[in-house]
Amino acid sequence: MQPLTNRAQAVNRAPLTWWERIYLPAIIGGMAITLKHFFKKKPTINYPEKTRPFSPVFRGLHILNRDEQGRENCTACGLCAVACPAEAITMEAAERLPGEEHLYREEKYAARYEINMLRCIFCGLCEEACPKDAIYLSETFAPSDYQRKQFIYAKNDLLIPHPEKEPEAYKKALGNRAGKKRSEIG
Amino acid sequence: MSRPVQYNPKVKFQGIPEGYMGEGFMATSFEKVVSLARKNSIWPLPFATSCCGIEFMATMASHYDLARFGSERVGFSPRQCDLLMVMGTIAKKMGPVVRQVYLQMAEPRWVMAVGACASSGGIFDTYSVLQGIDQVIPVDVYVPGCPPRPEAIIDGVLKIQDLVHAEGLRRRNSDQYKELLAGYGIQ
Amino acid sequence: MPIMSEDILLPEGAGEKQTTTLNLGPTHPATHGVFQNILELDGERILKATSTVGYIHRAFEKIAERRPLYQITPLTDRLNYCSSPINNMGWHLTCEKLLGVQTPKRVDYLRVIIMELARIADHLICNSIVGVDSGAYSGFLYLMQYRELIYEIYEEVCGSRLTTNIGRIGGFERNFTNTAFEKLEKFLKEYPEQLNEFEKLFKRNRIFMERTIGCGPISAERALNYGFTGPNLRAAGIDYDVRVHTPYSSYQDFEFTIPVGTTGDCYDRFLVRQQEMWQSLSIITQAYKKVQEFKGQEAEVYHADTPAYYLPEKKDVYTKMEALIWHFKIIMGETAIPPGEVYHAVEGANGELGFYLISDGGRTPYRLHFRRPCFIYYQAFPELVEGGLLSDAIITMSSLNLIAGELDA
Amino acid sequence: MSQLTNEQIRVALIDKFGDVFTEWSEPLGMLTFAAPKDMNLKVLQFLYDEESLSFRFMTDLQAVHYPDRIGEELCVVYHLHNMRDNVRIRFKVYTDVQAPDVFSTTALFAAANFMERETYDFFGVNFVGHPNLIRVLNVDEMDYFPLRKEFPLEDQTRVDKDDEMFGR
Amino acid sequence: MFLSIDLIYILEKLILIVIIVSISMVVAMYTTLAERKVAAFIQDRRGPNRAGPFGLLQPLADGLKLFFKEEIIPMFSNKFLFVLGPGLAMLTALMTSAVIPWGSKLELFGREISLQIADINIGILYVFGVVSLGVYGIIVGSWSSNNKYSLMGGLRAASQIISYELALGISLIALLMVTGTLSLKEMVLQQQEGYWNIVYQPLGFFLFLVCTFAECNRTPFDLPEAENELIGGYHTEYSSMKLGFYLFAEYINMFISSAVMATLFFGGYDIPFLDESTLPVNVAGVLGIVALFLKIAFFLFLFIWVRWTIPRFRYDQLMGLGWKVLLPLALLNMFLTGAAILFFDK
Repeated sequence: MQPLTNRAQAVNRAPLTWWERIYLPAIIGGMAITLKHFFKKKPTINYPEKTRPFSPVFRGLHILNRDEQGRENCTACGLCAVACPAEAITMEAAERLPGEEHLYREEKYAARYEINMLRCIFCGLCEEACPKDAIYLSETFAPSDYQRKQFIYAKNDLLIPHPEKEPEAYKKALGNRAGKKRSEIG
Repeated sequence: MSRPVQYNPKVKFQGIPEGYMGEGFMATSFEKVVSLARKNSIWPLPFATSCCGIEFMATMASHYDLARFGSERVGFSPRQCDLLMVMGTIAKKMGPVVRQVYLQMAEPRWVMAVGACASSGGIFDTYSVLQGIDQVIPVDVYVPGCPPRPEAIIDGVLKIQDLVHAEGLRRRNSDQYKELLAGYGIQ
Repeated sequence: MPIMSEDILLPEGAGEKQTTTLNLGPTHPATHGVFQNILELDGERILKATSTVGYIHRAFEKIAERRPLYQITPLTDRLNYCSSPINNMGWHLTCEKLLGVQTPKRVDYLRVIIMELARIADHLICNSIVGVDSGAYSGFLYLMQYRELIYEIYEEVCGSRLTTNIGRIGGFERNFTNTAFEKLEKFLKEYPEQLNEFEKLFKRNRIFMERTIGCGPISAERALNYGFTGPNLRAAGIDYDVRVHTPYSSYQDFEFTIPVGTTGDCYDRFLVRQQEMWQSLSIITQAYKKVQEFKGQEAEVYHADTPAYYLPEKKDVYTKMEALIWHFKIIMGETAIPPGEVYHAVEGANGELGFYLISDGGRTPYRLHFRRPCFIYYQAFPELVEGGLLSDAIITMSSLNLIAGELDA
Repeated sequence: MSQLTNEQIRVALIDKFGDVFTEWSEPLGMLTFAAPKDMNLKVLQFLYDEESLSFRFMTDLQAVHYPDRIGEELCVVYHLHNMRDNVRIRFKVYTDVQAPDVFSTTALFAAANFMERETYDFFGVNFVGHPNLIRVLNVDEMDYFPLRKEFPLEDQTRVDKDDEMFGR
Repeated sequence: MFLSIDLIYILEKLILIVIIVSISMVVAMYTTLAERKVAAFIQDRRGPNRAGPFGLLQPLADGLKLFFKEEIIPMFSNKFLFVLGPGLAMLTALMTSAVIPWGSKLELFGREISLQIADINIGILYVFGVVSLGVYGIIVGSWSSNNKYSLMGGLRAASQIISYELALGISLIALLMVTGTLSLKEMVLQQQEGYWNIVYQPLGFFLFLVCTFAECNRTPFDLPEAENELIGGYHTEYSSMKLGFYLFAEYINMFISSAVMATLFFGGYDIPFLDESTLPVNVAGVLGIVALFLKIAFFLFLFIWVRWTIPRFRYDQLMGLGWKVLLPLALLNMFLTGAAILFFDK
């Protein structure tokens, strides 16, 4: 068949020379390479003791955000559940009652918010879909466990610690982004 | 679009379920030695069907090196392995094969479902995919993620190690275990 | 206690049969998961092979009929999971073709960088697995270290390592960070060295050459007839490359050659993939240079200006009503999709990865068909291995780079 | 590079077969047409053999289910490629879902083997003359053709789903 | 005379046997660890390091685990042969150690103890005989497994060992022509006085080395096991300690082969550039053992190093190499040696 383009370039398939035919040069060359690696610095990360830095946009375990006064941001609009290709998010909305303004930022809130981590594929579409700055994926990977029922993460497990009641834990959740203003992070 | 929060500090973890533990304070030191040995010599059988298998390769490779836990002798013969790692989607066509492999393994055997597909079917809630391998074989540890990072897979292996360590020598003869297997129709 | 022969029920005619039937797979280590091959063996020579597939059939095409366009991206991740970005981009390009979205040059070049990285990640796995299946394991781990680096770049850009879900219709979800470019530079600097070393381990090693030369060959005519594409077709001697024939994502701006083989055997496939990795490296270098040439406002462009399909910025969503409405419309999949049908192909790591999308104007595709190169060329497998030895079949299988996810969809 | 235009292909086809073709269109530049289903093999053979056309590469073959088009519910779509001139065409045949018989093209394209099996598997199109028309992806015991529009996607045994609110 | 058996002599030999067998076992055990560690280092990894310091307890853990694993004997297999297989493999692997001179001698409790279990004058023939028996373990096990992969592994092992034994034997004949003795002890003594045999027989050594790789089923000749082709080859169906025996036998074989190589070509317990007779007997004995073990360690490392570097042959290529290359080379070597001896002796 004639060439279809003018960019074809045949690969080098030269037959073996006599020198190469006696097996040894390639074997010895290979052994030299492997010996070189023997003395090389190992890139291994001793995982449980040391961790590899995750990228700041890593898509791990979800976290439900609160605002500075500790009110939940989520308004139960349901966009995350719609966007979820795995249908892993279940939520029930409820109206905010008078006197609950310190708990919820919007008039509606998620009374129940569950994510099935075994279904979740960590695609990040929920984070993208959220119009209320409420759900984020974090740099924590979801830990393994022994029983399937353990993987339904309820609202309690997902909410970020309260910034006033548990300032320590809240700070930990913010990580090294604590102290930066929202606008700086963008 | 970077995010204002970084970690979820409230990761959930429940201890080893009942029915696994050794004989409590009755456990002899011999039993302890054996479970210690088992713990450090878990030979995995990678039942890698799709994406998670690729991450398992990364777990085996230089950066993560599963060998550190004594688990690098990846056997492909079910007779020789201790840990069945089911990685990737198991379709209904594959289900009987997984079960067969499990049956061929020698006791004590453990099963780890790696990734969303093996654990629950993941996004593939379809007519052709088994919604979790626990429909055909008992699973000891589930690793979420699609696919899980190598760290998460190692975390799963560590959980298995804890389980192996805690498990009594005689658990495999217990009524509870037999009941579990009978629940899956395994003699 | 020896078992008497009458205790064992033999199949009809087993006594006279001079051949062995061997079941290779689905859990055989070399089938990389999920292919079953029933081989009829005479000694170790394969007389007849019958392949069965479908062990991880996941009904992608059916799922796709229930999902708005952007939700199909995670599905495409799981087609050829060794190079998911190519699938993602292929899908976005298909959508853009249907929706009539024009992407800026910078987006094209960034896409090219990501796609070529994915091609390298895929080819390096394939080639090193050929090494593993021929018994040499170390080369595999040497190259895997650099795949980690590629994954780090992905992670920096999109937040995930393997199933990337990278890119959106119209561009990327965020701009590349400096860290990503630094890692890319590191990769460009270190990888060629390692690739050279890998070639030294295998390319002229007589044991490896004898294992692969003449193993699973296919002629150009047969390859075409079997619908081979990608490196496997090029190894047979046909310089067909979608990137050159129907350039997408500004591939026409790059200088690269198409490596072709002559006999289509495993060695040719190995060499073609090896050469393609070098070509990819050169394309990435060119693309990176072009990306760096964008200055000022232009250097911030990472998506097309299509408010109907690309999500508005988050801070606008929080504050502006109009942005919020668009946001809702896009997420709910209510933005207008023109009815029509489109076939778009990209050069996937395994060959022409095509998307045939029929839209009836609804929120989801009416029908979406993936042209999966693996699925099409796997049917040639029996023809490739018949007459060879068992070991040949295994090398052939790994050098075809069969990816179960793509094959079974 | 491309000397072969869509118009030429169209003229060549009409010259050869007369006016049997329907649905001529060019969505996004790709020539698309449909033919009566008995003629599919003849048309493909002509496209393959004719030197000026030489569509010798079968890119893709699958089917679409249109439940609303009574009498021609199933549409088998062929994508062909002429690599020399780099032209692609799309060719369709329609068939009745009650008697979905279409001639198999395996004799012409070896590539069609699995693709026809897949189409049979998904839609139940009966390819007459196919050497081994059995299911390829699904289990052999399956008694329906899952990609037809009337069949549900979900696995009916799933128990952990609870999304009445967003019931899809 | 006949009845007055030297009981202490028997005791001494028994103790020696126990020591040597257990040393072989320990060395084999730690060779498994070494294999894993060296493989890891070659591949830029760390290797097992959780069980004990630097993973030193890893082999113990593996052994203990295998010991307590369920035994599965497949249906439709010949149970007697199925159990016999690994036992035979282990036994033959250990038997060879009897004729290897592990050191010169030690003086303990006023007795002079020779560090060789049996100084039979046809030592090499014994080694040959036992090594050829070794393949029976594999064949018996593979046949009785009633598994096609196993059977293929067994067949490959049989044909491979038969083919390479020829070249091995002929390469040794050339060596024997140089040394003029079949006793291993005497060969070592000769080398202690003169040069190592490698000087006289470089080609012979090379052939011997290659054939030893084949005899031990090590890469590039590991076709009987060939993970990626035959899953586990002959031991596919084995679980628990029977598998352990097979894996162990391979490492013991490696150890013994290294010892044989060191003895035949590298002077055994001879320390280069040192006149042992100037040292006290015990010091010389201990140093000799150390020297021998260092040589063995080098060969073991070589085994492992090669395994993790090069790909394996295909079955027919392996046969071709054995019959068309190694055998003629061995014959040529024998011919040349003969000619040289004839020439120089005159």
